[in-house]
This record gives sequence, C-alpha cells and structure tokens, in this order.
Amino acid sequence: MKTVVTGVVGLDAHIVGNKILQKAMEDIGLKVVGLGALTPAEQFIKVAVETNADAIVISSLYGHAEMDCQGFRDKCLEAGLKDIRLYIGGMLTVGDCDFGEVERRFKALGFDRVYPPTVKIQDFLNELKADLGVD
Amino acid sequence: MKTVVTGVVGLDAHIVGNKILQKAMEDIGLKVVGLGALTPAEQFIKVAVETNADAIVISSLYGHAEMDCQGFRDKCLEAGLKDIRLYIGGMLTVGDCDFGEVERRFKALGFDRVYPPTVKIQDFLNELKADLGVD
Amino acid sequence: MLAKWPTGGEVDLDEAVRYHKAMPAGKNLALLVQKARAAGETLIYPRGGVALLEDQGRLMLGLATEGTADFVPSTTDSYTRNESYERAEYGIEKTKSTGKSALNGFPIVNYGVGKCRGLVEALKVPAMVLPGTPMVPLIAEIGFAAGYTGLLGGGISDTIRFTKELTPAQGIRNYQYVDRLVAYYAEQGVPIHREQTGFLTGTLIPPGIAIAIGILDCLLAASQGVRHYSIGLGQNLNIVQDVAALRVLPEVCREYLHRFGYDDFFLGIGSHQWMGAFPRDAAEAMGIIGMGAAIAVLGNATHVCTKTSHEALGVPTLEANVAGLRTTRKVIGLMRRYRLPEGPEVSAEMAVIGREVRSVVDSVLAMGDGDPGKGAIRGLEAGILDIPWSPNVFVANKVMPARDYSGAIRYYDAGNLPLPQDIKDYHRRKLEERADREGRKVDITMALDDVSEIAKLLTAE
Amino acid sequence: MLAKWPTGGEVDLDEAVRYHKAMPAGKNLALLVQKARAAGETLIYPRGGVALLEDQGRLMLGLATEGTADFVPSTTDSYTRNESYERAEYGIEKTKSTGKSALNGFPIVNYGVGKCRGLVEALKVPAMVLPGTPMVPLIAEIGFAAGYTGLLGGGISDTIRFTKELTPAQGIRNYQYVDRLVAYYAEQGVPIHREQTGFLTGTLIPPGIAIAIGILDCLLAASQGVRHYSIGLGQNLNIVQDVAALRVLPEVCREYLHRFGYDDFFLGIGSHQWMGAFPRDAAEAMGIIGMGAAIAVLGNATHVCTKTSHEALGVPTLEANVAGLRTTRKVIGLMRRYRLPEGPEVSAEMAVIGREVRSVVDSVLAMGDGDPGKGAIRGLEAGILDIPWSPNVFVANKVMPARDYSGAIRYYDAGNLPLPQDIKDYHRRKLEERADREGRKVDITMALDDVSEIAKLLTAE
Ligand code: B12
Ligand code: B12
Repeated sequence: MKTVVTGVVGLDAHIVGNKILQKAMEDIGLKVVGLGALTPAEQFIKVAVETNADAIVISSLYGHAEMDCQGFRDKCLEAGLKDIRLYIGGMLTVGDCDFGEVERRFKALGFDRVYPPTVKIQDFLNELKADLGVD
Repeated sequence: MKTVVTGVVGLDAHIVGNKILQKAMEDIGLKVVGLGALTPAEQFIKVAVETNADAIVISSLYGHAEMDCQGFRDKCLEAGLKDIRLYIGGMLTVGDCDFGEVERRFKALGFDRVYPPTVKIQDFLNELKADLGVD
Repeated sequence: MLAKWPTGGEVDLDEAVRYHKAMPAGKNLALLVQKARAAGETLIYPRGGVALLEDQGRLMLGLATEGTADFVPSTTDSYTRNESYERAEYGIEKTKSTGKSALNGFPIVNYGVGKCRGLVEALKVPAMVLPGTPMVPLIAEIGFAAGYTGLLGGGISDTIRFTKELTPAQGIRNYQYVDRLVAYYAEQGVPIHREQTGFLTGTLIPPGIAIAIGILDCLLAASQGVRHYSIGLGQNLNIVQDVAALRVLPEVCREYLHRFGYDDFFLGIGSHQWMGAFPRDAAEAMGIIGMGAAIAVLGNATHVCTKTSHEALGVPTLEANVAGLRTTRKVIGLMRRYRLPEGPEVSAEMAVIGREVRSVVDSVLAMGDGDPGKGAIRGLEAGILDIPWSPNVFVANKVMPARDYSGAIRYYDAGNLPLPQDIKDYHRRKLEERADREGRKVDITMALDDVSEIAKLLTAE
Repeated sequence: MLAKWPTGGEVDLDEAVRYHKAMPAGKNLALLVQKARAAGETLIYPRGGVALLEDQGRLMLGLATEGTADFVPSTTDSYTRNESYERAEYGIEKTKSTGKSALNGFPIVNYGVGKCRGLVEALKVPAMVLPGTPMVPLIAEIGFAAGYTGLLGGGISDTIRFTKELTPAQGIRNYQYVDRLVAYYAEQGVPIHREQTGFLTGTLIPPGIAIAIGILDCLLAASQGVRHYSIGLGQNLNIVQDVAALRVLPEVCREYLHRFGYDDFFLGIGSHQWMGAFPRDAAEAMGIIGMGAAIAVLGNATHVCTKTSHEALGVPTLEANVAGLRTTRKVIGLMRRYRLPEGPEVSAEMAVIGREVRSVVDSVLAMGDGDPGKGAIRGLEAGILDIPWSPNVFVANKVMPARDYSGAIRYYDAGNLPLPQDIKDYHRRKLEERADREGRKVDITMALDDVSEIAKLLTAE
C-alpha cells in the first residue's frame, strides 16, 4: 500500500479542497496521512520521512505557495527523501497568472506535477496512480 | 425669434430623447418645429425651407444615421438652404465607435456640430445659442 | 403579400408544414414554453440580429451554447421593419465592404427561406423571429417557413410603439394575417409560439396600460384561431409592482378569454428586463440584469428576455449578450423557483392594476360594440387607449408616467384613460407623497427626470 | 504587545485619541453605521489589501471614489495574520523587485502608524481594518492609532476559522484586548465600529451556528465595555433562510444583551455576499453579487460586504472590486429599501433558527456557569459548539451541512450540537425530501457536492 502525505502548506487556512482531495485519495486505496491546514513545509518532509511516504501532495490556495516552498526539493533530499514524488495544486500565486508560467516556477522548485484549481480530481488521481505504479 | 426644425431621422422610432431636446430648446425661447420620429431626411429640408429655419437639429439613436443622411448638406444647398446650421446627435453608428471617428464622418456629410449621447443638453444649448447669435 | 420581395416566392406552405414536422420536437418553441410553464421553470432568451448571414449564424449558435439561452432570436433591422428591402440590401453590401455592421438587426427577408433554414438547422434549441414592426406578414411567412417556431409582436402594440403614420386598423390587419398563419400551422399540427410586446415603448409604461393592450392583442389573436400566446411585460424594476403586474396579467386575461369563449388556451407570461435607458457602466447594467432575473422568478414569468451591459453603448457583441444571459441564468438558478409571498403590498397593487385593466378593456370593448379590434381603433382615437412616448400620430400621447417614492410607476397625467376617480386620486397621492419627501413639486420635470433615472451613473461621467 | 515589531513603538494612545478627535466626523465608521441603521440605508464595503503602501493608497481611494464604497478596508496578508512580520517584510521586498504583489493582503504592522495615517487621510470616507486573525492586538493598536475607526473580527470566530493550534482561550483573550482598547477609545469620546465575523469558514454555515457564535462574541465584547457592535453573517443565497437569519439575529441577540444588562447597546447587522467557492465566469459571479445585494436589503442588513468577479481567480484588481461595488450599489438603489414581507415561510424559518440559537447559547452559557468565554471554551471542547471545515484542532469538526431542495442549509450531521430533537428531525426530513426529488440518497457526497455547487459553471469548462 502506497503512502501519501497531504495538507495545506504555510499559513494557509483553506482546508476544504484539501479535505476533499484527501477523501478522494483514500477512496482509491492509498494510505493518506492528512496534516490539515497551516502546515509548515518542513512538517510535510518530517512526516514523509517518518511514514516512509511515496508522495507528498500539497494544497495551497492563499497565494503564498512560492514563498512557502522555497527549496522544497532540496530540503527533501537533505532529509534523505530521494525518490519521493512531489505534487502541488490550487491557486499558487496571488492574483490570476498564466498557468504555464506558474507550472514552470513550481517545477523549478522541484515539484513533479503542478495543478491549477480547475483540474478534475479524477485526472489527478489517474496521474498519481500511474506515477506510483498502482492501478 | 430664431426657428429650429427638429426630429428623428430615417426609420428611427426613438422619440424620447428628441422630445426632451425639443422642450429644452423651447424653454430657451426658440421657435421649434418638431417633426417627431421616423422623419425622412428630405422632410427636414422641406420644412426648413417652408419655415425659413435657422437650424436643423437631428436625432438618431438606432444606428443608421449615416445611411439616412447621405449628402445631407448637398440636398440643403440644392433646396436653397445656404446658411442653415446643421446639428446631429445621439447614437450615430451601430455598436459603440470611437467618437472622434464618428464626428469626422458626419462633418464630412456637412453637419456643423456632432454630439454623442452623453452630451449635456446645457452644453448643446450654449453652443446653439452662440451659433445662432441669441442669448 | 409574398410578392413584396423576391424571396417571398420561396414560401411553400405545405412544404413548410412538412419541414416543421420533420424537425426534432425539442426545437419547437411552443412545446418548450408549455413544458416550462407546467414545471415552473423560467426560460431565458436574448435579442440579437446582425447584417450578415454567417455572423447571424455565429451569433445564434453562441447565444445558445455559451449563453445557455433556451431559445434564440433573430431581431430584424429597422429597414426590414419598414419594408425598405432595397436599403437593407444596401446595408448588407455596406457591411461587407466596410467590415462593420451597417444594420441594427438581421434582414431576414433579404436572405429568405433557404438561407434562414441553415441558421435554424445549426441549432439544438428553438428559434424565434423578433420582427419589431407591424409590417410583419412577409417576415412571418419567411420566418415560419424557415423553421422558426415563435414570433414576437402585436397588432396594437407594435403599431403604436414603432410606427408614425400607419393606422392602427392597418397594423391590426397585418397581425391578423400573421395570427391566421399561426392558426393554420397549428391546425396542421405545428404549434407556434406567439408573444405580444406589452413592454411597448419601454419607458415607464404603467402596468395597467401594458396589460390592457396585451389582453386586447391576445383577444385579437384568439379570434384568428391562435390558442398559444404569451403576453410580454416590461419590468419597471419595482419588485412589488412588477410582481403584482405579472400576477394580475393571467388572472384578468383569463377572465376575458373566458368571456369570449376561449377556454382551451395556453397563456404564457413574458418578462422583459428593463427596456428603458441603461447606464453606460457595465457593472451597473449587470445589477439591473440580475435584478431583472430575480423579478421574473418572483413573479412567476414563463420566460425572460435579457439585456446586456452594452445596452447604452449600441448593438451588443456576442460576448456581452452571453454575459447578460449567464448572469440571468445564474440568478434564476439561485432563486430556485422562489415566488414572492403575497403580502398586503402586492395584493393592494394587484387590486389597483386589476381595476385599471378592467376599466380600460371594458371601455374599449364597449366602444367597439364588443369587438376588440374596432374598440382599440376607436379607443386610440378617443384617447381612452393611450401610451406614453408613442411615435404614432394616431395615438393621443397624453399619458405621462412618473415614479412614486417606492419606485412604482404612477400617472403624472392619465390623459383620457377611463380610470376610476379613486384610482386617479391614489396615483396622485403617491406622487405627492414623493414630492413631499423630496422637497419638490409634482411637475413635468419629475416625469422627465424619471425617464433617465435608471441610466444615471452612480458617479458623474 | 506593542513590542512584537518595531512599529508598535509608534503607538501613543493619548495622542491617538487627540488625532481621532481632530478627524472630520464623516470619517468615523461607528457614527456612519448608526446613521445608516436609523435611516434604513444599506452601506457597502469591499475587502482589499495589497503589498505596497502606494498601491494600497490607490486601492482604498479608488474603492471609495470609483467604487462608491461607503467605507474602505485594509485586509491584512496571511503573514501579518500570523505575526510573521519578517516574512511579510520579505513579501514587500519581493513585490518591489518583481513588480507583482507577493502578499495576499496589506501588511499593516510593517508599515506602522505614520504611514497608515497617510492612507486614511487621503480619504473622505471611514476606513476599517480587516485583520482576519485572532493574533490581532498589535494590528488593532496600530490601526486605531492610524485613524481607522472599525475592525472586523471575533475571539471565538476568528480562532476557529483561521488558526490550527491556537487555543480558543488565547484567541478570546486576544480579542478581549482589542475590545478593551475599543472601549477605552469610546470612553475618551472616540466611538469605534466593531464587527464580528459570523460568516466563519464561509462554506455553507448553518445560520443557527453563525448567530450563536455571533452572540457569544458579542457578549464577550460587551463585557469588555464595547457598546457598538455588529454581527456579520454570510449569505447562503437562499432568500427565505438568509432573510430569516438576518431578522432572528437582532431579536435573539437583544434578548441576551438584555439578560446581561447591556440595554444601551448599538447592534448593527452585517451581511457578507457569498463567502464560499465562486464560479470562474465573470457574468455568473456578477449574478451572485447582484443577488447578494438584494438579500441584504430584503433582510434589512446595515451593511453588506461585497465580492468580485475575480473571486475564483485570485486577489481581485481594483477594477474588479469597483465593479462588484457598483453592481451592489445599483441593486441596492433599485430595491429602494424594500424588505421581504413576513410570510409563513420566513416566520417558520425564523422560529427554527431562533430555537437553534437559544439551545446552543443556553447550553454554552450553562457550561460556562453563565460566563460566555468559559462556556465557549468548554463548549468547543465538548462539541456542543462546532462549525464545519474548521482548521483548528480544538474544534470537533463533526457538523456537516448540506442544502435541501429549496437551497436552505440543513444539517447532514449535527454532531454534538444541542439541538432539540424535533429540529434535528426537521432538517433530516428536508434533506430526505431533496433526495427523493433528485432520486439519490442522503449521504456524504450530497454534502461534499454542495460545497462546489455555486461554483459549478453553467457550461462545462
Ligand atoms: C427606449 C428604447 C427603445 C424604445 C423606443 C421608444 C420610443 N418611442 O422612443 C423601443 C423599445 C420601442 C425601442 C426599439 C428599438 N430599438 Co431601442 N432603445 C431604447 C433605449 C433602451 C433607450 C433610448 C432612450 O429613450 N433613452 C433616453 C433618452 C432621454 O436618451 P437618448 O435617446 O439617448 O437621447 C439623449 C441623447 O442621446 C442626446 N441626443 C439625442 N439626439 C440628439 C441630438 C442632438 C443634436 C444633441 C445635441 C443631443 C442628442 O440628448 C438626448 C436627451 O438627453 C436604447 C438604449 C439605451 N440608451 O439605454 C435603445 C437603443 C437606442 N435601441 C436600439 C435598437 C437597435 C432598437 C431596435 C432596432 C430593436 C431592438 N433593440 O430591439 C428598435 C428600433 C425601432 C425603430 N424602428 O427605430 C439600439 C440602437 C443600436 C445602435 N445605435 O447601435 C439601442 C442603443 C439598444 C442597443 N444597445 O441595441 N428602443
Ligand atoms: C472559502 C474561502 C475561504 C474560507 C476558508 C475556509 C476553510 N477553512 O477552508 C475563509 C473565509 C476562512 C477564507 C479566508 C481567507 N481567504 Co479565502 N477563499 C475561499 C474561497 C471563496 C473558496 C475556497 C474553497 O473552499 N473552494 C472550494 C474547494 C472545493 O476548492 P479548492 O479550494 O479550489 O480546491 C480544489 C482545487 O483547487 C484543487 N486542488 C487544491 N489543492 C490541490 C492540490 C493538488 C495536488 C491537486 C491536484 C488539486 C488541488 O482540488 C480541490 C478540490 O476540487 C476562495 C475563492 C474561490 N475559489 O472562490 C477564496 C480565496 C482562496 N481566499 C483568498 C484569500 C486571500 C483569503 C484570506 C487571506 C483573506 C480574505 N480573502 O479575506 C483568508 C486567508 C486565511 C488564511 N490564513 O489562509 C484568496 C486567495 C488569493 C490568491 N491566491 O490570489 C481567494 C482566491 C479569494 C480571492 N479571490 O481573493 N477563504
């Protein structure tokens, strides 16, 4: 059984979408560790190490994601998370931005996949399953 | 007492604004001959000749003014109206257009002054009075 | 009639009936409207017409898909409305050469049956002709033959709101032609939706007048065999009065239909978003549109005709029209079929409007020896039937409305309308109450200011 | 408190009082709100905050002039809300270097009293602080000293809707600080408008819960000496229920104020346009906004907080914010102070909400031995005080709402709320009625689907 750590990063209180996402991931048989809202970036990494997680799935709605996730992949590597897959989605900037540009910036921070708020949950789940090798 | 012929040109039924204009012109002491809505361009000229008018004040709202007023100044001249002053105002094109462009086109048809629908009636009256030499 | 322009020759009535019968039932407007009324739904449709055929196709399709319109319009241009088909042709050419629409609507006659069928066939929803004129027979013949299943207009109403020198008698005759045509289609098994234009000149029309004329137009259509008809009232943007009007309308209309023996009759209620002058600011316009959607639902209208944020700027773009539709549909959805509860205010207003309507209609019928057509013609002559801001020389044009303090429309001048004295006094009192509160007098400036009140921007331009 | 960031040192309370006294009376929000309530007017204000001082100045001025807002906001950013002033400073720098706002609000603490006075002085209307956090004392000190005359927030409500690990006890203490400060200003002759955030997590909050928490926050403020207070409810976009809630609120709140001996108390009613997820389409969003304006007037709210067509896209531009305001004001104008008549539907809903509120508040007070603060803390622990979608670990988070067929909010799960059994049954029946009509079951998907229902586009994206 694959393990996923999820939550809302930084000082972001927007919990609704992430809770729905968490339920959807549980429904396809993943073990999901939900950290809730207002979760520091470091906390995701700490728990991922503890649970030997396969993926970290981050939500951010309030617009500060980029500042909150500075050097996220590097910190994962430092913590010894070599193969962990990183996902982030939601409203990742303050104000509306061209999504291509947003994706580029978060990939530069080390995320494997970046999603706009309009993504269909099913599409995300399909990609997640494929990436983790579950069906 | 100066005489003004006014009405709505062409096949245009929008009478409200022109009626209000008519009343405003009467209130400043002009003799106003009101032809109402749906008045052919030729009719303005005919009545202006008959009443020895000093000005023709045309409204058009429905967007067809340019087609309705083809050669208006020429027709005035043909009818012997040499010094008549010509005014037109309202929504002179179909859809919203740059007013500078609209003004240019109607001046080319021989109108002395061209007004957008947002004109303050008082501003028009002031210019009309100045043009006709009344106070 | 069909000889007025070459495309008239394309009309073959029997073939047209067969054509309609082969159309999917979902594209018949009469059936759609009946279903909606039964289900308590509120349908939406916009106005819309442009000079070129391809553009009109894109417009109609876009209004249906992006705009989510339940049915889509073809509003004719002002030349077509006045049978100036040569000038319409010139407008088409001019549009082609300049690339900018030179016509304020769609010249349906110039394109004719064949080309217009293409427009209707491209749709999944019904299409309706909005002629906006009493010179309507050729437009109707072509429109119906092309697969349109609805037509907006009335013999009395369109003559007095659109024309200058046409006699009401002629206007009525023209619509009798259309209504007989509709009855013929219906007899052949093709129901067609007729809607009447009770919004008239769109400028502060007192509901009593609008409904009275609506009922007379309705009786005229019924006498030609029409059995499916809607009356369309303009919104004055006063919840109590607008809702009261939408409620009185079917009550009183049914009374007269019954009196004339038309009991098996489908009556729909159209509500037209504010038809008077709009503010130029898009956000303010959207407020009027949203409010209009709510009023239609509160008053249980069958369908609502939408406006756009471009209203004060000129013929709207497709995008603006789509936005007006989507705002309207969103609000209708949020209203979830909620109707205004009938409190004392609505009841009182309904009583006033009902008595006005009956006074006018009864007087008109009496004048016409029981015949609504004759009565309307004589009534207009006598001014007992009258509307504000008519361009028509056969209309007395003495009635002048103004708003009271609550925003309801009152008679500043009731002209020769045969209203009961206590009702005239009531209107007067309401205007005086407003004058008191505003520290002004009841005079003509009040009535004239009100024409532009809704259009006045929140901030100076 | 003032030592948490250097700008705290700028606050000099006596000087601040003198500063307020020298301000024009028209810029005092408490006075403005009282006048509006007395006159039956509905005031409007938006949210709004950006990273840079000059931009914030432009924003506030534009909202007041172009937007016609009656008063203007300074919404803080999420770092300021969490006392991360260094990160806010970094956000300011980042904004300066990239030219794109890196903060989701205005870092009021980082700018401090002097600079913020410049913002307030440039206005002709009052300004209000929207801290959006229970870590509020420093924000309040600086805001009031800078000339702001209003502050939005509550000790219970902001702790449970915004924070994760803060105890309700600490959140309440923080707001007691603010409320004492407000009382101090008032004693010195400077009235300050306090508004509470009853809209909570903005996501289908049942009105009974919102009002109960509003009343508890209000009693807490009153006990600190506050005598001018508004409770702000979120709209759920159901006319009957929203209006019923806006009407029950002052009735029941006054009962409790009276019981505690606070009879000389100004109580305002705030109405917040839909706080949940918005559709991305601007036209649909405008429909929600227009409807929200109407609801506020129908329910006699004192002021309404507006949303924008950018809600689903990100922090709105000035233009979008202006549009939301203008649509709202236009509709308020068109409503002409019309209140929904009190039919049986509204009365029934009021009775239900009223009983819910009294059950919850009475149980909480009983648990706190009569003390609303103690009661709230113990009540949250026991789950007899609970809200949906709270991020806070001290909240039971068992309550889960869903809509009934009419769109009213019902309890899918009432958790441990101490509601009378017949009321729980009533809610359940209403959900089952919906399930029947929709041919589905009452299950968690119903509740979860409803979270996004209003945001769902009319046409697939
Ligand atoms: C009311 C109205 C109607 C009423 C008219 C009633 C009547 N008897 O007058 C009805 C419902 C019948 C109607 C019909 C139509 N209308 Co119409 N109508 C309007 C509306 C909503 C308000 C016009 C009005 O009365 N304004 C109030 C008065 C006080 O203002 P005004 O007319 O602008 O006049 C002022 C100024 O323009 C200026 N002014 C006017 N003339 C002059 C002249 C001079 C010299 C000066 C200085 C100033 C000046 O001063 C006036 C007083 O302040 C406008 C849109 C709007 N503005 O919101 C559309 C509008 C004018 N109509 C339009 C159209 C296309 C039509 C129709 C073809 C079809 C339709 N839309 O369904 C038919 C046309 C019928 C025909 N044959 O003409 C279009 C015109 C399109 C364009 N120009 O691009 C408009 C703009 C709507 C739109 N956006 O599509 N309409
Ligand atoms: C509800 C709401 C709130 C509630 C939150 C309640 C709660 N406990 O969650 C309250 C009222 C408390 C709130 C507060 C604030 N909010 Co807020 N809020 C919203 C709102 C209206 C809806 C969010 C929501 O619940 N949507 C419903 C859920 C189901 O959708 P979702 O969150 O988008 O999640 C879905 C997708 O994004 C996606 N997704 C999310 N994460 C991930 C991750 C992955 C990997 C994938 C694949 C997909 C994915 O899937 C989810 C499920 O479908 C949005 C605007 C909007 N969208 O309409 C603003 C919004 C998010 N808020 C905003 C802001 C700024 C704030 C505040 C700072 C202040 C304010 N506006 O007053 C505070 C912040 C508090 C804090 N410290 O974080 C901004 C963010 C600005 C930006 N990014 O540019 C928004 C966009 C509003 C706006 N236009 O200004 N808010």
